[in-house]
Amino acid sequence: MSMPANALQGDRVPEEQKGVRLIRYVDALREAFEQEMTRDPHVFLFGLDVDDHKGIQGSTLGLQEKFGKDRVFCTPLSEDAMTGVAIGAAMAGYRPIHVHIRMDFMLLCMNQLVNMGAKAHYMYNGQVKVPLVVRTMIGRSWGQGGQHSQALHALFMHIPGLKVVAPSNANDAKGCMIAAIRDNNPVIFVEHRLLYAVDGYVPYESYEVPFGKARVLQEGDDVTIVAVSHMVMEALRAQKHLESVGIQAEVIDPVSLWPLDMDTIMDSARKTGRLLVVDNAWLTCGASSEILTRALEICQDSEEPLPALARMGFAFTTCPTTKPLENVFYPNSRSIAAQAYEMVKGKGKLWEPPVDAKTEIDAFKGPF
Amino acid sequence: MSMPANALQGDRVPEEQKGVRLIRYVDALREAFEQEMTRDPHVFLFGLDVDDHKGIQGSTLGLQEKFGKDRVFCTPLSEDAMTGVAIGAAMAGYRPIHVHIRMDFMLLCMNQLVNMGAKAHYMYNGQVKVPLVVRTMIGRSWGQGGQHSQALHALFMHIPGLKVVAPSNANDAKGCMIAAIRDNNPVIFVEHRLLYAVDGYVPYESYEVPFGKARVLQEGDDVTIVAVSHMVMEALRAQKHLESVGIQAEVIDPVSLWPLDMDTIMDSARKTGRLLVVDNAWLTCGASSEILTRALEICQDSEEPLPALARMGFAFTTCPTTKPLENVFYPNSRSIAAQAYEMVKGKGKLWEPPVDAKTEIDAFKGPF
Amino acid sequence: MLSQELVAHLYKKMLLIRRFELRLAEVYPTDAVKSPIHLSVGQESIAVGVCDPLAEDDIISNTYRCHATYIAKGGNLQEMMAELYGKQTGCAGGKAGSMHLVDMSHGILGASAVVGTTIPVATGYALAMQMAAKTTGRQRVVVSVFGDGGTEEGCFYEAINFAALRKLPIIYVCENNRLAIHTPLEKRWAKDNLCERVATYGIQTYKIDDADVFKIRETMTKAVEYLRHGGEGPIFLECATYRWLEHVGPRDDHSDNYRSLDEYLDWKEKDQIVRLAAMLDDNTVQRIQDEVTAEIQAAEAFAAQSPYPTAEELYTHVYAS
Amino acid sequence: MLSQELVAHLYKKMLLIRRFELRLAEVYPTDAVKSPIHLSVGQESIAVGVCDPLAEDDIISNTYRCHATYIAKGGNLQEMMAELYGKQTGCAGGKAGSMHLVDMSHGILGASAVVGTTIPVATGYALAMQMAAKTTGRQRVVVSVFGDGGTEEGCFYEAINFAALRKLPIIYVCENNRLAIHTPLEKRWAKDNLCERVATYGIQTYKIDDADVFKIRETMTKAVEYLRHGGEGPIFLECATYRWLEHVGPRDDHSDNYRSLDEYLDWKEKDQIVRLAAMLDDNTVQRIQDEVTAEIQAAEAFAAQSPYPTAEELYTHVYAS
Ligand SMILES: Cc1ncc(C[n+]2csc(CCOP(=O)(O)OP(=O)(O)O)c2C)c(N)n1
Ligand SMILES: Cc1ncc(C[n+]2csc(CCOP(=O)(O)OP(=O)(O)O)c2C)c(N)n1
Ligand SMILES: [Mg+2]
Ligand SMILES: [Mg+2]
Repeated sequence: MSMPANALQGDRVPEEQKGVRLIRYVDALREAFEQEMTRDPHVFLFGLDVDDHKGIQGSTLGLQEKFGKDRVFCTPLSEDAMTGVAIGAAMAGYRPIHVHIRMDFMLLCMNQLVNMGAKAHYMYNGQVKVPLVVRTMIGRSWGQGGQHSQALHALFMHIPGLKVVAPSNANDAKGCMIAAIRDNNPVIFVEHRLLYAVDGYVPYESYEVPFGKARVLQEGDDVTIVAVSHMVMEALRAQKHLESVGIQAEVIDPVSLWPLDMDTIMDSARKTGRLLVVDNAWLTCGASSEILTRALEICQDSEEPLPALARMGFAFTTCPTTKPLENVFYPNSRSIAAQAYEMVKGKGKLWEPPVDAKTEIDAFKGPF
Repeated sequence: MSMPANALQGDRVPEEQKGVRLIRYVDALREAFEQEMTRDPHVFLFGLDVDDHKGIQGSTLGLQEKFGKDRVFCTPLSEDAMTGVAIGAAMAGYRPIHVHIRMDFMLLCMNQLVNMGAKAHYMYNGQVKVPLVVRTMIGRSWGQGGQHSQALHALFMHIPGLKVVAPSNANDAKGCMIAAIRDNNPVIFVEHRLLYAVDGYVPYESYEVPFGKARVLQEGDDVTIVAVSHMVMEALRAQKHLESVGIQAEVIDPVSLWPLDMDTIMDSARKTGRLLVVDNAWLTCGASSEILTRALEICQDSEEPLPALARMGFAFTTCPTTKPLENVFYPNSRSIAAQAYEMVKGKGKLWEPPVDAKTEIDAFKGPF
Repeated sequence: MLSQELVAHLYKKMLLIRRFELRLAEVYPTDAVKSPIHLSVGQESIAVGVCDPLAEDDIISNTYRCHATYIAKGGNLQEMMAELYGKQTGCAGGKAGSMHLVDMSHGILGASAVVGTTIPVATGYALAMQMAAKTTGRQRVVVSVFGDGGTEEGCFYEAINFAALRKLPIIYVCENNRLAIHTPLEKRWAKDNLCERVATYGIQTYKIDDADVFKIRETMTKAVEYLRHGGEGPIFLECATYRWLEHVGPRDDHSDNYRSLDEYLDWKEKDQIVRLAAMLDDNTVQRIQDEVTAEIQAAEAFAAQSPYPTAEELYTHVYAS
Repeated sequence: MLSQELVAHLYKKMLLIRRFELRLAEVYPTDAVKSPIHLSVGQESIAVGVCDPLAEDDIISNTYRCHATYIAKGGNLQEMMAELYGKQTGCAGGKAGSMHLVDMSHGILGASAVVGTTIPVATGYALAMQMAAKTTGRQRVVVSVFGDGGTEEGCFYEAINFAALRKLPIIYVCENNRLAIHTPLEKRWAKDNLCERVATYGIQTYKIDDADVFKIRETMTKAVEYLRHGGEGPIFLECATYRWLEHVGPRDDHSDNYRSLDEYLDWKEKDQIVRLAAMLDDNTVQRIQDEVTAEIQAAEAFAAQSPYPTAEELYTHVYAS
């Protein structure tokens, strides 16, 4: 079920492609809105700050001018009720895109999302649908700290009725957004602040990146690294480190966390015999525990040998603001490479990968 | 790290015990409040309906009369702010017990619990503590339906800074509540409506059941069943079914879900070679995936053979109200026994256990 | 002057609600209805006064105490009874029960058991109706009903602020029975002046304190007409009322002594069903009573005969295709 | 008549805040401060007027825009600067940064980056202070400061209803700069009459629309005295003000054209720091400016010299023992 990895990170030029050009993740999102809002008059976009001159890091710039104040508008600071408003409008046949500038703020609207959004179609036996997109951003760096850096996708994966996607590159950002807008269910659309400025090859035309299909971003025979959201960038860098010592890592981006494409992940793990999941979140009851448990269940069911399994993610602490502590809070290309190295070479085999060139993390400047 | 299982379900008489008597789970809770409020004037209890004539199924009856309206009081319907109020009072050195009559309503106060309660001690570098108990009930049966039956402990296990306990019997209900009240962290105290009326032997005196220690409720050599909250009742019934066909199941109640006592679970799994986790919740990114992943990690680390692993829990749907569908939504003693049987006897070996005598599920009568 | 026709019409609606619910209370001990029932007995005039002026394509939204508005808005009675019985033919296939009644074909948005939740959802529906009217030319109106307790949830203020800001075609109706479960208003509201507070959002407010069905209907008729024809919403209506039976379940719980019997007796005197019956001739009353009885019996028979859902239905409608 | 001493005292506090923040803005491009700074430049008179009447054991609570109240309430300046530098000696050991300043020894409750969150928390602290006063005999007072945007969150209404119900010793202060990030009040409030709305809870309200530091201080002095000596809370204070710089970061962003320059110029004329300086003799002004400069330099030196936390500190204080 793997998909051709034909439009990836900015530093990977696709072999033969027409109708694409290099644009930023955030511009790819903007294009998705523009194309979908043009196509379907029921699509509208709202949330705090969507119509100001910064336009949600540029992702909503110009949309109000083009589609009017009825279809693009800001709201009061009322996340809970505004989520209910989005759900109600969705029940009425509209397709709202509700924007949160931080995933942390979604804790304010869990009731609407979980008790109404996720359940309405089921509880009312199909009498209503809730075609809702909830855009939400994970923050990082420059002292965002405990309340502006959380990645809470596991909370949503736990709930039947919700879908969760977390594209890591511009191509998937556009395609997943279009798919999310057309989906008849509430989709939690997880963006990452550090990905916004990253370029990728993106088709001009409109297209859907279907949910439930993982992407093999890099092939390799020695170890499978499944990475989520911004950790895909770190995993791709780790892959390069590993290559330098002769280890070929296969890097997989699940793209959609729920539905989850275990087939692609297992195909790879069978080949490499090693599966390392790097979540951009806490581990406990997280996406990483789910992926590992599913791997386990699949192997047991088919009585095949279990690959070596491991997971990495945020430290089990609140995210501190100061850089030296933030640095150890997150997995990075070097800690990922070291972990993969040990999985390949054997327990206790330690290796310190070289320091990366300047990354999007270093490049990020505040205030926010 | 296992604890002596000296005070269990009502149908198990402890061998030699003084100073205990058989009381209901709900009365054990009430006794914990009374003893702790007598001991420490900083403990107070509040929430919707705590002072009405039904007294939260009896668990708070008489407390306002005894401790006054300053220490036992009801609130407006404002879960979000009331949780903040509890956190603020806790920061000021008080020990609030905040009551929610449904776990589903905690979705309204996730922001306060996760963004403030869980983080304050860390984010303010130890300058404040948040000694808060959040009582919350899982509902079941008699048409409670999608919004009155959720068990959301996994959402809280995911968050650093919170503790989560889910006692399944009267003795643990009292001891865990006392421990929770004395704990200097926010503790999510998970109760289950169907356990309230179940009797257990409970000491008269005050005692703590420490967090992070699982209980072996029943010893057995063939399969380990770890069961959460009300599923402990089902697992104990399943154990009896299994015994009737010569299979000895070891039944373990983690009691506290975070911190989690993997030592006791692994000791048992090593002995039986089989570990079945039965959660009283959804599976995806749930307590069951966490326990299985930890088991896997431990075995890989120590290079020991992996036991057979499996999990059961709620169907991945919203809970329907009608009985025939509710019956298939939950695991039960028979489905648990059948699963354990297959783990012991080999894949494809099916067995249909006998029907139980009348259980607390059948005995439960509405309206709520 | 009130036409006999109108009186008969409103009488029948209120009677249908009351008889239906009292029949439920009667059946309840048999466990045929395994659902937590929040009855509106005594409060029927609000549902009827509120829903009568609505067109079929207008929308009503409510909480768990939703039998009355479901019936008043014209929801299918047989499907309602079947839902309460947990049957496949129920308005939600047996998956929802009493607290989540829904009938989209009659403009009845699904109810919710979580207090307050439906207020923003109804508001969002009104936003959609405002958008839709720009192309259809017809302004459909949304009514959001909730209890006094519902106004204590923060989302109520968030929702009405937004509705007022966007001038949405929605009417908020607070059924103020001064109780949240057993807790009186005095223990929950710092001050009893909801209309005054809501008015600070620039919202038109109306307060009706005797549950007079004609007053409620008239106020609603004007409000609906106003919004239908370009008037700027929202509009807020607070209706005092009294819950005769227990919060949830079939019992009269006055013996539990958490509320005053005098108040009950006062409200019984204002009972709109008795009042309207007295305005009609005996034959009409009899005819209506018979009709109502027959409808309820038919609903009961339908529910009883209907099959339960099959186990596979557990997995239908988890995701919409 | 205002004593010169008082004028000098208030002037110094306001100047310390402004100079500290402007120095931050200056340092910011060096990346020494890797923290999102929400400056209060232009708004200082509120923090100073509000905090001056408080005793050391009274409590102030605030949002992410918390530098001004931290300083005005007497928070440790060196630890504040060290916190902004991410140093181990910071008021929160470098774990909190600009948005979560805290100094419990001076009654400064930890600030929060999530709008609205601290309002209920402060309310709970006031509940505890009300309980404590019954044994200590001394009523400590809590002040909860938030922006105009904070009043749009439902928890604000939930909290003030509860505070009014329990008559808590808390003063709510809304710093109304009419902006939430770049969004003007008009796009967020259905109607601009917050005090009127709050009054419907039976809460005393005061509105000060020129940011006059003496007026604010006097209103607060009366409010604190009232609550200290058995008066029933809560009390609500709305203070109009104007944010001179960008929402977050060091820049003057008037060139972004989302707000009117005229308003800015109007407010600059009301600048309390200029006003109070003019009320003092030149020597005093000079002396105070020198003191302020020295304090800030000392804080900067302290911050610069302090070590960063060690990696192990990542795992301290996850759980309290
Ligand atoms: C968010 C939430 N909190 C608490 C409850 C429990 N509860 C169910 S009904 C009710 C009382 C609601 O009172 P009101 O809104 O006045 O409606 P009424 O029952 O009087 O019609 C409460 C507290 C709930 N269902 N949802
Ligand atoms: C719950 C929440 N929603 C959104 C944000 C993003 N945000 C940060 S500051 C701000 C504006 C708040 O305005 P106001 O309360 O008036 O305070 P001011 O910045 O003007 O002092 C917003 C929307 C947030 N931090 N928290
Ligand atoms: Mg009520
Ligand atoms: Mg503001």
